[in-house]
Amino acid sequence: MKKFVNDPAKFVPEFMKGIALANPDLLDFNEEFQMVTRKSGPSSSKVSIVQGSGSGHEPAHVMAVGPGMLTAACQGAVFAAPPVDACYETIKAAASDAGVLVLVNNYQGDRMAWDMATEMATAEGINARQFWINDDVAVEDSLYTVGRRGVAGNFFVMKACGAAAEAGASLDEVEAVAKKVNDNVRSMGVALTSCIPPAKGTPIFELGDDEIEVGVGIHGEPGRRREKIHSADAITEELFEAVSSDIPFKSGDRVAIMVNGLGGTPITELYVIYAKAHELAEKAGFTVVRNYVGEYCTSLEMAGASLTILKLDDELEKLLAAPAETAARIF
Amino acid sequence: MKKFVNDPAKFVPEFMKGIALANPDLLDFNEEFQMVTRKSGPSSSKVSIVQGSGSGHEPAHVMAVGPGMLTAACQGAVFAAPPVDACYETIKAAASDAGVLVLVNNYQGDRMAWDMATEMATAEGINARQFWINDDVAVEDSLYTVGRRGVAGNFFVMKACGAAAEAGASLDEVEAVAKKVNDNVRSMGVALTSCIPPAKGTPIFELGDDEIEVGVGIHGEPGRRREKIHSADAITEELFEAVSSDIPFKSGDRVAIMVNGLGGTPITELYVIYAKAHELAEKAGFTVVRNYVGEYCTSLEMAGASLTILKLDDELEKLLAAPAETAARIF
Amino acid sequence: MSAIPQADIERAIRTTAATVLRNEHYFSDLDGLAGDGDFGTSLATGFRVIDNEWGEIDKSNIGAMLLKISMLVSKHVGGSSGPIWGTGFMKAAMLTRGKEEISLDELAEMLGAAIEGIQARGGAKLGDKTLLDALIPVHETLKGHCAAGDKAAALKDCAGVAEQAIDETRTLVAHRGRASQVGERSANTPDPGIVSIAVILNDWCKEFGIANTPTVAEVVNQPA
Amino acid sequence: MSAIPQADIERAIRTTAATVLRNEHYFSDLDGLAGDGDFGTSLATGFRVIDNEWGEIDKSNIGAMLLKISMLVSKHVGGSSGPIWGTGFMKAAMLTRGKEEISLDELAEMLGAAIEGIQARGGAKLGDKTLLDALIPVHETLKGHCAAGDKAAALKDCAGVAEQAIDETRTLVAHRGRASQVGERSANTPDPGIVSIAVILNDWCKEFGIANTPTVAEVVNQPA
Ligand SMILES: Nc1ncnc2c1ncn2[C@@H]1O[C@H](COP(=O)(O)OP(=O)(O)O)[C@@H](O)[C@H]1O
Ligand SMILES: Nc1ncnc2c1ncn2[C@@H]1O[C@H](COP(=O)(O)OP(=O)(O)O)[C@@H](O)[C@H]1O
Ligand SMILES: [Mg+2]
Ligand SMILES: [Mg+2]
Ligand SMILES: [Mg+2]
Ligand SMILES: [Mg+2]
Repeated sequence: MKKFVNDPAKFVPEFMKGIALANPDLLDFNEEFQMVTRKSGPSSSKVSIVQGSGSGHEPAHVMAVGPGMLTAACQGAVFAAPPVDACYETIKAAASDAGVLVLVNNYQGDRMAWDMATEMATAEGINARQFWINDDVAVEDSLYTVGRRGVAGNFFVMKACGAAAEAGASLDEVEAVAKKVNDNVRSMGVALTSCIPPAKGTPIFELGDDEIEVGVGIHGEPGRRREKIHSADAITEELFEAVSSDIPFKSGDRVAIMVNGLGGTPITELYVIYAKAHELAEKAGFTVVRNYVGEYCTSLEMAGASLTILKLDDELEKLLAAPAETAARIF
Repeated sequence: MKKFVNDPAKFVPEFMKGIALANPDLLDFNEEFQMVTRKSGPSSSKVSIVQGSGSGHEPAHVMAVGPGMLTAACQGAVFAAPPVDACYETIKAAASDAGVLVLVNNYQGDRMAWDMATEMATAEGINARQFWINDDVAVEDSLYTVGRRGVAGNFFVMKACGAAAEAGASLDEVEAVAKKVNDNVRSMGVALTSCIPPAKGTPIFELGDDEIEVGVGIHGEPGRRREKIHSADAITEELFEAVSSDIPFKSGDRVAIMVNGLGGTPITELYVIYAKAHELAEKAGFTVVRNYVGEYCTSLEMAGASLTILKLDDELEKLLAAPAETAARIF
Repeated sequence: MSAIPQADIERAIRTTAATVLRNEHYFSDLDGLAGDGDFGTSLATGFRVIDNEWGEIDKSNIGAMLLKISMLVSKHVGGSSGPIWGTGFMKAAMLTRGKEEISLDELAEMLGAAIEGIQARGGAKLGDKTLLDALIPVHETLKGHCAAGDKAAALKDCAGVAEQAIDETRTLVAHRGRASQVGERSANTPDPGIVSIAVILNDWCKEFGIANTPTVAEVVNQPA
Repeated sequence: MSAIPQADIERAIRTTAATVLRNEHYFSDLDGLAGDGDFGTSLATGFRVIDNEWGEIDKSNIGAMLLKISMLVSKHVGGSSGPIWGTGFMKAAMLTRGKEEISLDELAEMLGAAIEGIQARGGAKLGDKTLLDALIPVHETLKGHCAAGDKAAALKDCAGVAEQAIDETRTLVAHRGRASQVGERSANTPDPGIVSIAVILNDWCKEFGIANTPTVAEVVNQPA
């Protein structure tokens, strides 16, 4: 295992400390619960948005905390849902009179933890609600899930809900935004390599030197099939077909396209995929009005990428275009 | 070789096409010269800034074109300086009455190409000047260089010069900014793995399973030494010592710190390094006023990182804080 | 004679902690065969705290103690195991409030309540290849011993039944709802949750001096 | 009898293009031993265009033709090779403006001018393990043949001298100014630029029917 790691057991709190030190004006970091909160705290008149899951997917989710995005987030160990208490403390830290929307990617462990935490928070009088994200078209059921998995489409749910909350939407309205995004977003990924959780020290699955896993999950879960590697264009066609055929996208639709890197793939390769995806989208009669090429939901150092398409309407376009400030930044 | 690539010979124009398609309002792409220019074109009253080198270092340099950063940039094949004509066309595309500053990382191939191009442009009456960046403290002379190499510190030169030009500084003034940044910025990198240029198809150098190359160049050039891998903290200490001891940094200095990923290292590991670097900087009495954690100057999919420290003054702080818009973005 | 004093429950919990800590890597490795390899670490993180804080844990009665255990699990165990084990201890705690000893009947009720809670929490059923495939037959066995009231015989039989569950579920495709196309990776691997139950019960036998000779590979091969 | 008609220079250039294209991967592999493995590809990218556009290249005289070659190299060859080869062709072109044949003397002057230009451009000197370590002795050899004027003998000797340069520089540390601590990787590898000159001269011998038997491994082993 070749990584920048000290004690693998401290990997998560150490990188979270780095994020906190790098963003002192934006974030507060609570080491006990591996939780990050907006420095400005929740606003009593605005809905709070929280999320949390196993780590290893950064910048999701703790690097998505900030004005216009999440109010708070917590991280479990690598690929392990956070403990119930951390989820509960995160909801509490985000508590607002306007309510708390908990965005959960659809994995068994995360759902159970947030279920319990939401019940506990509700018992304490906090107005908290859960919403499950499940944008991955690769497989119906998978390791760790009943139903589809939540993957990079999660970014759009956070972004749109964050913008709606910032604009003063009610809890019902923000939940409706989450539902609209989730109903209109689809993703599928492909892995070129496996990845090594620091505490495990060995690859999470094995892939032959010339093999790729099409439809891979962000924890290395099996996808649709294993294939011999082929050209970037052919892979992009396969992803585009799977993603775009899953909801009734139709010619004339305005869409956002995301090409998400899984951690070990350089940005240039993502742009090779984007070039083809953009071409296919235009051929299908879509108008690409927004695009996102980079790392949004990763799987440690896995080489690979996922393609996400989101069907837009005026409301979503406006919400995506709204400003947001997070630890994920360039300048 | 497991990559998202079609014909390796077309890798560079294909990813550039992706960048162009993804940023239609920001950039124009000229495939013949593998050149990207600001959509808005050069301004006759503002100094233009151009750069170009071999590709494989993205987001440097073509993804750094845009208001507040570069006016134009061109890319050679992976790790190969662009042809002279491309450099010449890039200067021409950026020609401004206020002059053109050509920022060149100090590599033999790049310097020769930009030398010739600048001569040609000057012969045509364009007021163009070159500035060489050489922030890498690892080795005095290296493969492809006489003197030190230019690496991730290049970002700060581009950013500060871009902001100064935007603010209306003269060519002399912008050149003075370049010199000030270059005089006050130092970097050193470490590689955990090699990388594979698509056209080569095999790793550019070999590194044992438990070995790291300390002081590696961004084309895989040898560094100071090969070592057994050790903890992230120990590696960070080594980088920090090398970088911070190279110029007379002193207690009380205000600095910017960059932890730059070389392409295959996940952001979380970069934050583990940042946490330690920040601690060491504070211990040394520096005040860290800006930080940059992510990918700024990569080496394809190489796993590794570099540390850059820039000593700030009021002018540089203001220039770094100025807004800029590039193809490298999150939202 | 079938009463179980609080001291025995305390011994069982401390033994469980020792078992989980000793098997941290082993359980994670088993989870890595078809899953994500975090089961052992997740569980050990919680039981390490239980072990370290043992002196301070409220032991005024069995229910108070189990409630505290449940809280420590909720605080420190991540992954699916946190909610599952946390819910189990919580349900058991609710039936033992104020009690300083329990009968075999009550023990069976506690386990029944834990099973119900886990099912409500995670939606798994018998045959989904989860630790419920060990807990449910263990519960049945325990109920069958209530009338006779021989604690030692009950524990020994429960350990045997849990062990069998490893083999009986080995060839099942994990987990509930998991589609067949992604099943191959788990089709011939033991479920780590089931193994953990069998190993714990085997260790309880040792702790209480009850002769029990494991035969299933995963229990035989656990680190000593 | 020592005059070289434009037709021979055209043949030499076309042969060079064929040599470079045939050796694209081989030259890159050699560059990969201690460098970045792009030498063959960079050079081939330019010579492929020269080959494809051969029909349209202005051949009104030697100088015009070499100027066009230089421009195509500047346009299509990246890396260090672009400026080096581009400068070389440019300097040679400047001495042959309007000429339709040249003498051996003039050929030697052209090469001398190219060498000077390359040195001015990149600052390398004899012994820095660059293609100058082939070009400079070849230039000396060529000058030595001017008086006698035997073109065939001159070319054969030049090819031999270039070949020797591979072996003579093999154990040098590349490149100019390269610090010793980073030198090991290149300390026992041939310089690809030197090899390319030797291979090209050997192919010129073949093209012009001059018997020449290479003995140095890199020339012997080039792809047929
Ligand atoms: N829904 C469920 N109900 C009961 N037990 C479950 C359920 N899901 C998983 N398990 C048990 O938990 C074990 C895995 O735990 P762990 O590795 O902590 O969770 P994760 O699968 O989230 O990584 C499995 O071996 C199985 O026995
Ligand atoms: N400064 C120089 N002067 C002359 N020849 C040089 C110089 N630098 C490199 N070369 C030659 O160019 C060859 C490498 O070319 P190439 O691979 O295209 O460039 P790069 O080193 O930029 O990748 C070397 O083998 C050497 O013979
Ligand atoms: Mg897990
Ligand atoms: Mg090169
Ligand atoms: Mg697990
Ligand atoms: Mg080279």
